[in-house]
Amino acid sequence: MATVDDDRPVLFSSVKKLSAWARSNSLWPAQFGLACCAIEMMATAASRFDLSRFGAEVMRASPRQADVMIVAGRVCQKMAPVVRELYDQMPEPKWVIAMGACASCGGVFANYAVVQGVDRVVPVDIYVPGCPPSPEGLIEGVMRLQKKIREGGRPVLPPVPPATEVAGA
Amino acid sequence: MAYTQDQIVSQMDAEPGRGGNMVLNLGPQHPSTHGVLRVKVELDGEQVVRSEPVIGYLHTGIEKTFEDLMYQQGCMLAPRADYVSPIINNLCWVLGVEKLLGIEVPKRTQYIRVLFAELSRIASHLVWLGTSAMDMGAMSPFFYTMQQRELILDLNEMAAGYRMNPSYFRVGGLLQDLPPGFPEKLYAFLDGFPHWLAEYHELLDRNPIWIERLQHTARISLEQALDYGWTGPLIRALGVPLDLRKTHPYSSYEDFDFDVPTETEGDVYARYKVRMREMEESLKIVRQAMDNMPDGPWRVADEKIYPPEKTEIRQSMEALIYHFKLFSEGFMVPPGDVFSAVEGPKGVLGCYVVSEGSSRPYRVHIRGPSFYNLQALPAMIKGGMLADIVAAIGSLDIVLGEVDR
Amino acid sequence: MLLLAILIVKSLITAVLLLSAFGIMTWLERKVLARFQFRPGPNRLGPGGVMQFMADGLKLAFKEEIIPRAADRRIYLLAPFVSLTAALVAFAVIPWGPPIHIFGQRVAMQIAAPNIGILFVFAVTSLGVYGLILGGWASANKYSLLGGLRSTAQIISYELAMGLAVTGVLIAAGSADLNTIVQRQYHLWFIVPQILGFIIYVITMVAETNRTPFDLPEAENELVAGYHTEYTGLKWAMYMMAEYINMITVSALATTLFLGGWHGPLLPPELWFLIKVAFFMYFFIWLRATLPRLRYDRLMAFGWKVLLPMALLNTLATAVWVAVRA
Amino acid sequence: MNELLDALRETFGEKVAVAQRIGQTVLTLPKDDIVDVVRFLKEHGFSILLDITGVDHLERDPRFDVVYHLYHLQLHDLVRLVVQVGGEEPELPSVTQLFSAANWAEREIYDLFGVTFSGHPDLRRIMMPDDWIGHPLRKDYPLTGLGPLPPLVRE
Repeated sequence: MATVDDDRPVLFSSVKKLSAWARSNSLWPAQFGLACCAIEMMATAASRFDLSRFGAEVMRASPRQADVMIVAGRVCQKMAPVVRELYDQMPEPKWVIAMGACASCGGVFANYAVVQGVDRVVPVDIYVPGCPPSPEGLIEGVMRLQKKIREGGRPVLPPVPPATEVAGA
Repeated sequence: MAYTQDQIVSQMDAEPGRGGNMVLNLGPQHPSTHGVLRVKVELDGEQVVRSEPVIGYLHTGIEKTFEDLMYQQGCMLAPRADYVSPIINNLCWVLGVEKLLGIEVPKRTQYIRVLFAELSRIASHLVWLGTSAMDMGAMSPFFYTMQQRELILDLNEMAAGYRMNPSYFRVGGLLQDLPPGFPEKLYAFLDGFPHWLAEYHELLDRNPIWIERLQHTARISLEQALDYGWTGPLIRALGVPLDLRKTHPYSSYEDFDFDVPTETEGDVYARYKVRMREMEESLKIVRQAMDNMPDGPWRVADEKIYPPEKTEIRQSMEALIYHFKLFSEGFMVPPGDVFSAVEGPKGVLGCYVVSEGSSRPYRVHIRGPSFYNLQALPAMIKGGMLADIVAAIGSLDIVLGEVDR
Repeated sequence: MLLLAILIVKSLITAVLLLSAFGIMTWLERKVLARFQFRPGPNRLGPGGVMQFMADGLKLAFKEEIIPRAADRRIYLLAPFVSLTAALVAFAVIPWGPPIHIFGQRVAMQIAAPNIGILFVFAVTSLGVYGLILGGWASANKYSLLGGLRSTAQIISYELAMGLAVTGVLIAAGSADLNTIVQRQYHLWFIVPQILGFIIYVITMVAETNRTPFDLPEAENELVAGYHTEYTGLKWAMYMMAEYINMITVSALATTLFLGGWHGPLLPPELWFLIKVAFFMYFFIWLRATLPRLRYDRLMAFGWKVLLPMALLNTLATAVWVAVRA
Repeated sequence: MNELLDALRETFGEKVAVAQRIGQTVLTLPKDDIVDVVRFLKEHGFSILLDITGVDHLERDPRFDVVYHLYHLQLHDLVRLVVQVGGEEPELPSVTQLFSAANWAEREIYDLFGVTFSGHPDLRRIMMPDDWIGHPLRKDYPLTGLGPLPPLVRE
């Protein structure tokens, strides 16, 4: 459950708890699919797996009304600026789930066309493995995101060293 | 390399329309472009004056990656081109390689392949039906179709251990034989599905709004359709009974009794009717395949192509060597080129394979039917309403994975 | 003084009830839709997921508010208020029960009882459409603009038919006061003699509230989100509230005009009123689960070529009937 | 089918070489005749242009194959045309005036192989972004691309 910072006033921490509760239980995804994983995302929203149990079935076509971007599938070089723009259009606070191997690291497509992980374009909160992940996997990802929100937002990451990576490394 | 705002604007900016017309950018993120298609539309009020589909937002470099992998590994790659009917892509690839190798798989394997290919066709049509109904604003059919599709995915999972993109067919055979308990589960699906098909008809066909939206929408003439290289249900909706399963039977399709449904209207409603009837025909084929399933081996005997059984590897040194060679080096394919074509759910699915004699293909090209079908979009929606674009895209049943590859 | 206090209390109660009804409605809609589609629907928060709307509302309140750079700032901010205010005010004249007596005062179960109640509802609901068109225009987004334009055209085409459908009831009741109309239905609900008017009214009420199959202004599959494409957080929620409260208002009006208002045996009249309104709300959801969307030109043709002549015919027939009886 | 091939030989003589490979008819022809041969085939019932693609034979001169597949609706037969092009700026005539289907396919070959088609109405990149450098499906183009990877985005 939510952690309370001891040096914060009581009212502040309970507001924080309340907002975390609301945000984590109302994660509306941006309706936005790329490839194979998008079909599994549809299956997740459909009757058998029913993402709506977590209040997360309200797929918003407009990124302005979405809370979480599920990057479902491979992001290619031509699409990457669009993904970034969609992310920028979403209002804060926003989260990103990289669904599947391609979105997480390029997957089998270690080639010129595919961005080797969507984390080179937008910051990612949850990586869901699989090619494509099963709907249970995506639901697990959503639940972990809920947990992450309740436990206090994004972890603090060490600063990124300047890019020295070389293609194909 | 961060993407600057200017770059984004230059990519997304549309030129202004002529004479006060509005230029609208549908996509690449748009609820009804079935992925990442982008259509630039010039609108006069709600009427389409001009349009241009822009593709490439899902260009995966799949053909280049093929050249880097061994033939057997290609079985994993092919399904990711058309991920809505992955098994049929899988089939197209293995048939091409087997033709180059000059081998023929046993009858049982062929029947199992037919069985899964037809299940995959039904699954693909179900996705099409659900999403295109959703495009029209009817949301429930999507849930009803996905529910039945789950049952097909269950069968995939049972046989191949994988729901989507199962890569069940391998060069020279299958991943494994049908598991025990499979026929019962399959028959349960076959018995239940016609009821659901009737439900879909009930929900949609008796609805005047549905018929009004579909009839006379996005029609093109037969000449235009041939000009654009249309195949599959789209051209069958124009009265041409082109079906490779009948004309060039592959994988023992000649043993099966089925019809090729056609319509003559060539509008969205005709395409809808053709696909609905195709599902019934596929159902017939699946039942025949299961009923008449031959016994016998499910793989070729040649252990230089298909790895030996695990039990054999434990006992025989020779089998171990074959196994090792196959998984480290692969099998050599004689030089040559072949165009393997199968009837996909969207049209003629082709796979052009060039071999230079090594264990990796020299060049692989996938002829995605959607790539050619989609080109006709501007001709289909010219003069129509904004809402007709959505209907037209839905009726084309495109999968961007095979358009952009 | 007492009258004023009662009025304020009534207004507050109505506003709070309407706004919470909006919350409950969103939850109910998701639940009922889920049932239509063989799935459980939201069920994690509270019994049956009933707290879901609280989480949604709070989340939207805590959300960043974005105003597009190209937007017309003032109008962009004003537009959702126009919609919501119009929706809330329109409900003021709907009677939801027979008058009661508090402190010796006769208190009507409605905020205001003008003798032209029905005209008031029409006037105010047509103001609500300004919120849509202004919001669509001020967003500086092509989808929004198209959505706004569609909503204007749609409301204009269907408001006429709606007005004419109601005229039949007014002629039959001989009054434009909603309380009188309800009292005239003590013996016979107007749905029986005015069945044609009722059908036309129900169709137009769906169109007026932009619900499936008439949800063209926000047609998700064509216009992304229509007029509210660029709206975020609370301002977007206001549009949603306006939509749902409008649904409640037109349902309440349908109940008042055709289903005998609060009349009913055994149960308390307020409950009867609620049941009848709930029936219409269910009808809205049912339509959404079943029907595809109409095309724009078909929608206009249907409004002008089918509904309007039918409504005219109904008015004429009613007038003749009343004249002959008199 | 055989009469058709005989007619083809009569019209074009030695320029078109006919072969059978794995049960498929393959015509090899010089690049300048491609429009005439495709027109001839279209007039004789090959009414669907199934596919156009390219193959890069890096070591060979001329370097590229452009491969056409046409389908005959009545005979239900498939024919493959292979055209070799090479040189610094490989170019061959476009068949878009015969088949609209060729439009995107030729753009794709231009984009991915750098083979240009003269007479094409709208020869732009189709798969890759407009400012992309290089032609990815050429054999001398590395699989993982040319540029360095962009850095990770973290907040």
